[in-house]
Amino acid sequence: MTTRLSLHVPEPTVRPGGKPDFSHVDVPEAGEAPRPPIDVPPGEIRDFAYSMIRVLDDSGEAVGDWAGELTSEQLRTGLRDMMLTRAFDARMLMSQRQGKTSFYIASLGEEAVACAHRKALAPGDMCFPTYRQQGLLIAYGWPLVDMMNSIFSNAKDRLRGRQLPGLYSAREAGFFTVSGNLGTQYPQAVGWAMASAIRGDDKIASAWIGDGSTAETDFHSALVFASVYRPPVILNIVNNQWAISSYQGIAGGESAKFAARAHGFGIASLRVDGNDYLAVYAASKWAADRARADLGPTLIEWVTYRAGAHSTSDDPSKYRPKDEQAAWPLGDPIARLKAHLIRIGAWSEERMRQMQAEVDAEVLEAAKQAEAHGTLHDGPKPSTASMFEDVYKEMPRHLREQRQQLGY
Amino acid sequence: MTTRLSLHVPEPTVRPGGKPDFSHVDVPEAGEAPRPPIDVPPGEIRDFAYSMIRVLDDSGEAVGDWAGELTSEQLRTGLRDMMLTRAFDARMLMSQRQGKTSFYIASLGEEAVACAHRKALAPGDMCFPTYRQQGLLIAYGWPLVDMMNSIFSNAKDRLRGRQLPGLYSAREAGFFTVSGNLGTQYPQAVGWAMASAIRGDDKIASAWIGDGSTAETDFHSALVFASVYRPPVILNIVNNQWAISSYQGIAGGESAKFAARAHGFGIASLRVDGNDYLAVYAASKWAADRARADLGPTLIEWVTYRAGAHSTSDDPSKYRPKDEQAAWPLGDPIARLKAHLIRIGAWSEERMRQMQAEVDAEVLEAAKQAEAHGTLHDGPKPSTASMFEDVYKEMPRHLREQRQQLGY
Amino acid sequence: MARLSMVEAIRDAMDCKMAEDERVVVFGEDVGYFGGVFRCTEGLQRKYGKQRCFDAPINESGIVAVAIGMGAYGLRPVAEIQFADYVYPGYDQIVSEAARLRFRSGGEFFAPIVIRMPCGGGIYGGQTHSQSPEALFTHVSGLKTVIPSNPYDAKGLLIAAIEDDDPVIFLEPKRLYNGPFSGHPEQPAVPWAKHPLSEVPEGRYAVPLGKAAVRREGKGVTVLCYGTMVHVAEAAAEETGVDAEIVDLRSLVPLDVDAIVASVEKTGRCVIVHEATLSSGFGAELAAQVMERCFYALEAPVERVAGWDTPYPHAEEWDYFPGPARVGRALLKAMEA
Amino acid sequence: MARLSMVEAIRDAMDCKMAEDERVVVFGEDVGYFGGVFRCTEGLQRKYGKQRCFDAPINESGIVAVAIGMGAYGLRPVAEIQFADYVYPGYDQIVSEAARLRFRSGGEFFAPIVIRMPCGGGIYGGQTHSQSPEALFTHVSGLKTVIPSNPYDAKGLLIAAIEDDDPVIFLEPKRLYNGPFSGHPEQPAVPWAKHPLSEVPEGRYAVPLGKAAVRREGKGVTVLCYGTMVHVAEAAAEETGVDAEIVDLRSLVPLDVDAIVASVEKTGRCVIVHEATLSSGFGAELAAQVMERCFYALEAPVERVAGWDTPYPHAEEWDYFPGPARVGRALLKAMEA
Ligand SMILES: Cc1ncc(C[n+]2csc(CCOP(=O)(O)OP(=O)(O)O)c2C)c(N)n1
Ligand SMILES: Cc1ncc(C[n+]2csc(CCOP(=O)(O)OP(=O)(O)O)c2C)c(N)n1
Ligand SMILES: [Mg+2]
Ligand SMILES: [Mg+2]
Repeated sequence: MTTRLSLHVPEPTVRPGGKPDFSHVDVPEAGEAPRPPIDVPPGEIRDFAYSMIRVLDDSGEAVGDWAGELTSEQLRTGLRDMMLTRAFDARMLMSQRQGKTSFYIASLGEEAVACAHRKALAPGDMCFPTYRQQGLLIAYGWPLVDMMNSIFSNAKDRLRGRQLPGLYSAREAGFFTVSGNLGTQYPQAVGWAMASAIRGDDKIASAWIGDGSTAETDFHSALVFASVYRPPVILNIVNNQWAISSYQGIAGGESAKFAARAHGFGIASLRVDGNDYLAVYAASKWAADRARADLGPTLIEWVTYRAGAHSTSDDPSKYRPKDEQAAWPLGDPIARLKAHLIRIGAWSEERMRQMQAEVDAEVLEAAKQAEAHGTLHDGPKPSTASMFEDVYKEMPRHLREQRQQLGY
Repeated sequence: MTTRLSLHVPEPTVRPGGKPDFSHVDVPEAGEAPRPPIDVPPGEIRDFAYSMIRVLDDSGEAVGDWAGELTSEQLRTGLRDMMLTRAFDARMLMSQRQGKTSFYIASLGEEAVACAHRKALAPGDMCFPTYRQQGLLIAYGWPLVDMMNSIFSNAKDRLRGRQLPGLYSAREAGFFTVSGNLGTQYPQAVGWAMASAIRGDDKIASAWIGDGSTAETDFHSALVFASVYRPPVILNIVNNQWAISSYQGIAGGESAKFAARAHGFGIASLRVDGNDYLAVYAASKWAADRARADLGPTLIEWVTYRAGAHSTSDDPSKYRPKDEQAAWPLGDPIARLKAHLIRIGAWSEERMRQMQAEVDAEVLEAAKQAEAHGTLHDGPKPSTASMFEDVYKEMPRHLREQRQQLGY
Repeated sequence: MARLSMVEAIRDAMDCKMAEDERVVVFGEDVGYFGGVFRCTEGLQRKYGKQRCFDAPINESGIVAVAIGMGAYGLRPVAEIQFADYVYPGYDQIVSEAARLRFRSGGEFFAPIVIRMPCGGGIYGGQTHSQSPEALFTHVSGLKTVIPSNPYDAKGLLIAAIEDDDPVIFLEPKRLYNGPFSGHPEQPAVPWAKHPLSEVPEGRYAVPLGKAAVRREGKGVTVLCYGTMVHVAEAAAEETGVDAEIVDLRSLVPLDVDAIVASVEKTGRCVIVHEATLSSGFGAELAAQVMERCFYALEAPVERVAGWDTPYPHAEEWDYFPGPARVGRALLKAMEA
Repeated sequence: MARLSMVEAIRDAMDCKMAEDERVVVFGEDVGYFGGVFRCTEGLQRKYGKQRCFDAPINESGIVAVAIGMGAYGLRPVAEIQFADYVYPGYDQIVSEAARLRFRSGGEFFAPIVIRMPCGGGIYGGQTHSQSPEALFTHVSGLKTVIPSNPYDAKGLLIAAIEDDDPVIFLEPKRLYNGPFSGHPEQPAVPWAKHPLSEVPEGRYAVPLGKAAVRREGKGVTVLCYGTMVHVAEAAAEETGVDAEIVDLRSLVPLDVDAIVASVEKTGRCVIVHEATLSSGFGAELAAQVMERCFYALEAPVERVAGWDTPYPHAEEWDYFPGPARVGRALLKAMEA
């Protein structure tokens, strides 16, 4: 008897018009996961890839071995970083609609991942981010106006109008120039960490990739080299459930957990509630400590949800139910941290309103300053002649000739 | 306190001059591994990647759940296939030394993998082999003289002198044109299997890669697409311990088992004694049955040892002890199958000698025939003008012009 | 006859071939349920089912590789690379495999695949949504490279590409998806409906690979161009009043050498225009061939107008883009020489 | 002065830079313990330790990627791709990343890396050990592309490449590793020791990128060539008696336009020779530039002699290889025109 073969094409549980359904997402109790010593052999924590590290429980309490890492002062800073990131995104989305820039990518709903991770890194460490980790810069304290200058491609844009909005570069802030090509920087981060190891330094690298982009071949390169040379690198996977219109099943997430990709390489791996600021910080710190102690790479799958559109070019209502975010079982990172702070008596609705006003004002002020230097179609611009610069360290003859042809 | 980081560079246990040492290779008892039903969920057999399926024990007995698949007639055929492959290789190595061809790659010590695997496939199935799976063609019964014509790039070479020796193509025999580029065909096999599934056919694909080449990015592509679409494909990894001069640790084998690479993709995975003809057949059959029953892909790591040089351009005494093969704990596939056949009373030293003479004669006869059609530098050759053919289905104008310039 | 945009014409070509040939399958990132970020595959999954039109993982190398495997099996895969700028991870599979399968197997295996990809700038896409990598394919023996400039050709060429037994790189100038574009961003966008070449017959027809089309006859100077630049060249000729003959190559490999020679021998002058970076661009090959084949007919040096040898910048888009002003200057220069 | 083969000269360059600059690291497939399949890195691991010279996994894309990361960190990685034919999996990292890092970061990050790779045919390597992919790099803004033809240049150019702050593609004609080769396979192999350019000074010296060298002065016709073809052109000039001026370009990007123009203006004729496939090869760019810059000095069409537009075949190696006979015919043709 022969079976007729057929192609299996994964499909999300619901499509537009359907009722949001996340019943397939296992959400373990907060506090359940033990905290292994940083020198645990990777083979002994394989089950971590099939579970989830969570600190904040439903009532807003911080529980378990991974709790207790941060003071309430630090948590309030974290809350502010996330709120500032969200306010920044909102303003930039508006600017894009107003034609001040061509394009924008927000991080709505995922703010905890980048904001809390940044706090676990040290000066001199280098992140290799995707376009959705603006939270790294904001939590670092990088000037919003510098980010906006680049979004507006204006006269003060350090990248001289060359890059799409959101593809920042800020070496000083440990933020590597973001590529528009998915995945390419993941193995570069491994190379950077290898260099630190070769030089006997103490710097670590933090690599970033989305769930969809784990399918890219560069993901494999990163794991191979990390497995062989054991350099000090954190391999972050932000599993926000969606690529553009395709859900994580199209990247292989239907058949296995992304965190388990590390096992075939003997790389330590964690799977973490990415909407839990405390869990993100604690897991990041654990991985950073391992790296710095020369114990090698750690892969972390951050489980979160892309609450907004993929970008300003996208309309998610075309491929998923509009109200899916409300059903997302891990909630919203800002709401959860706020609830925790209130529960431990370190916060109030009133202070929340004040802080909201504060971050909105800060963003508004930065936008004003940036707009004064121009926006994509209005006001001062980077010099056209600068287009020929930085292609090489020194401009070769053929580019000098071309610049002249253009009239400069 | 900060640790000074350092780059970990894996190193084999011994180098030339040292005493061969395989104490790090765990060899479980034959017969230990249970045989799961073909519809077992991949997640339930993860421990198979950390163990090894073995059928033949040290005394030559076939034991355990994976035994009993083949008649003694079939086993004798298997023995002959392997002996023929070895004799073929020996002759071609000699031909290369005699300048009859430019290059050759033998499969000494790994004959069981290809020869036994082939027997588990059906007509119409397609292998995507590397340059070291000549055993697939020989066990299929493909004419040796056709293979030699191609090795000698002579007038009867169906590939018209275009390919390096050993890069055969034999569609009829389910043998895909071998690429000189490592890894490229692994995801192509997945595509071929997807096509079979799309058409509702019952054909399966068998993909091949070496331990060293699992590092290539194409390996990842194959696993991603196999994980997502679950097509009928067997993903073979031939772990013969060495790439060229670099051992499997440089591909990540020091940190994990190659078989475990499948786990991050939810793909069923086995690790098998590749020098055990019975184990290779049984595991191949199991994977082929799964594929044909539309249960999806299986990855298999075949543990074996490259007993000879990488190719005729290589001198292994430069990077590993000369006598390493003798210490290899899984022995030699021909010797082991012979011992088994003798133990079950189906073979004798005498018949062995006869068969050796037979296969040597068969190879010699084929070589004579092939050489009559020319060798690389002597005798008839493919027509020079044919160089411009098959670049496209129909020769475009610019190639016609170029052919004319060359005088044809 | 229906008036179609380029997106609609491209979709129509796939629809038409999927309807008449069961072997045709369509896949790529976001092409299944969603219908593609530029909507070129919209409705195909609904119509032909998930087994024949589906989403692919974000892995361009894998997309090409599985297309090759499918093609070798006997299917006719049409794979989409979301932007030409993202084809490089798949470059090895294209160059080392798709292009060589037939040659190295003596014809036993081949890859009758089409790799579609939007190319070119003009949409503020920055350096990773604006590239024109055609020269990286025209250098590779075994590939065909095609680039339409209008809906009629887009449908006919895509059908020819799908029916072709060789691997075809099918470049779609994204700035032309929804209307012709003369290179004047300050002017209001024009829809295809107003352009004669948006008249697209229903059902199957093919525009053969390897045949150029003269878009404007002229005696003064030959303009060799393709894709968006056809419209830019038309504008430049209009605006300068130069009596230019505009040859839309449509297919770069195979190349319509006869059409090129005929025109250059008539005009004695030649300007080559492409959006891709100048150095080692396809314009170099065209210039070399014009020189080799028409040397004694040439009255002036062949001029190349192309993108600068820099990555495609975001804000300076219109300084990079070889628009009608630059093309016009080259026409005048060629006429003066 | 020492007489070195090209392999030795290349090794010497790395040795020299590793000794004087701690940031220089060398890695690639089989380059560590073993010293490289062509022996170019032999002894370097023993001398500088495993942290500075090591084996890499078989993953060309990863090799380039980690080199970029190391370069951005501040090291000077010299990565080997075992054969140029295997660079394509790393092509995306080279084109989309190494070449653009400086531009897109406004100079904050850059990739001072050298990617070495043996190229070219002549060793019966078949289609996957014989390719010359230089044109695929010269089209990419932000890369430098270099190809030496002798031991002296090989060492000096490699040192210059390692010291350069831009990514450099360093192509090594493998047929020249152990001796010059005039394209006559039937003649006995000649070792480098007999060639004047095998005299290699000890210690550091640089041959600047972007400077051509005239290998043979002549008044009849200019030959533009590089790598193995320099020796083939010399043989062709000798054998035909044509008074050819042979210009060894050495570096394709940046290109020594002045040297080219000076020679062509003197001779009025030009033949371009490369081993890579003709169509869209680097010869096309050279032909276009000669036309653009020297049109009025040209007395004959520029001729291109190159590999055919087919994959590099195994047995028909010498029919594919553009040897002295073909180059000689082109020289005579150029002189007759
Ligand atoms: C190499 C490459 N292929 C395709 C794209 C187009 N693209 C941009 S974002 C995206 C989805 C990425 O999804 P994921 O990795 O999950 O990241 P997320 O957007 O969810 O943060 C795609 C396909 C690209 N930028 N680069
Ligand atoms: C893409 C590519 N990179 C490098 C090579 C050169 N090369 C040929 S065989 C080989 C080693 C392969 O080792 P492995 O995969 O273990 O296979 P084995 O030879 O042991 O069967 C290398 C590096 C190649 N052929 N293709
Ligand atoms: Mg995502
Ligand atoms: Mg091996």
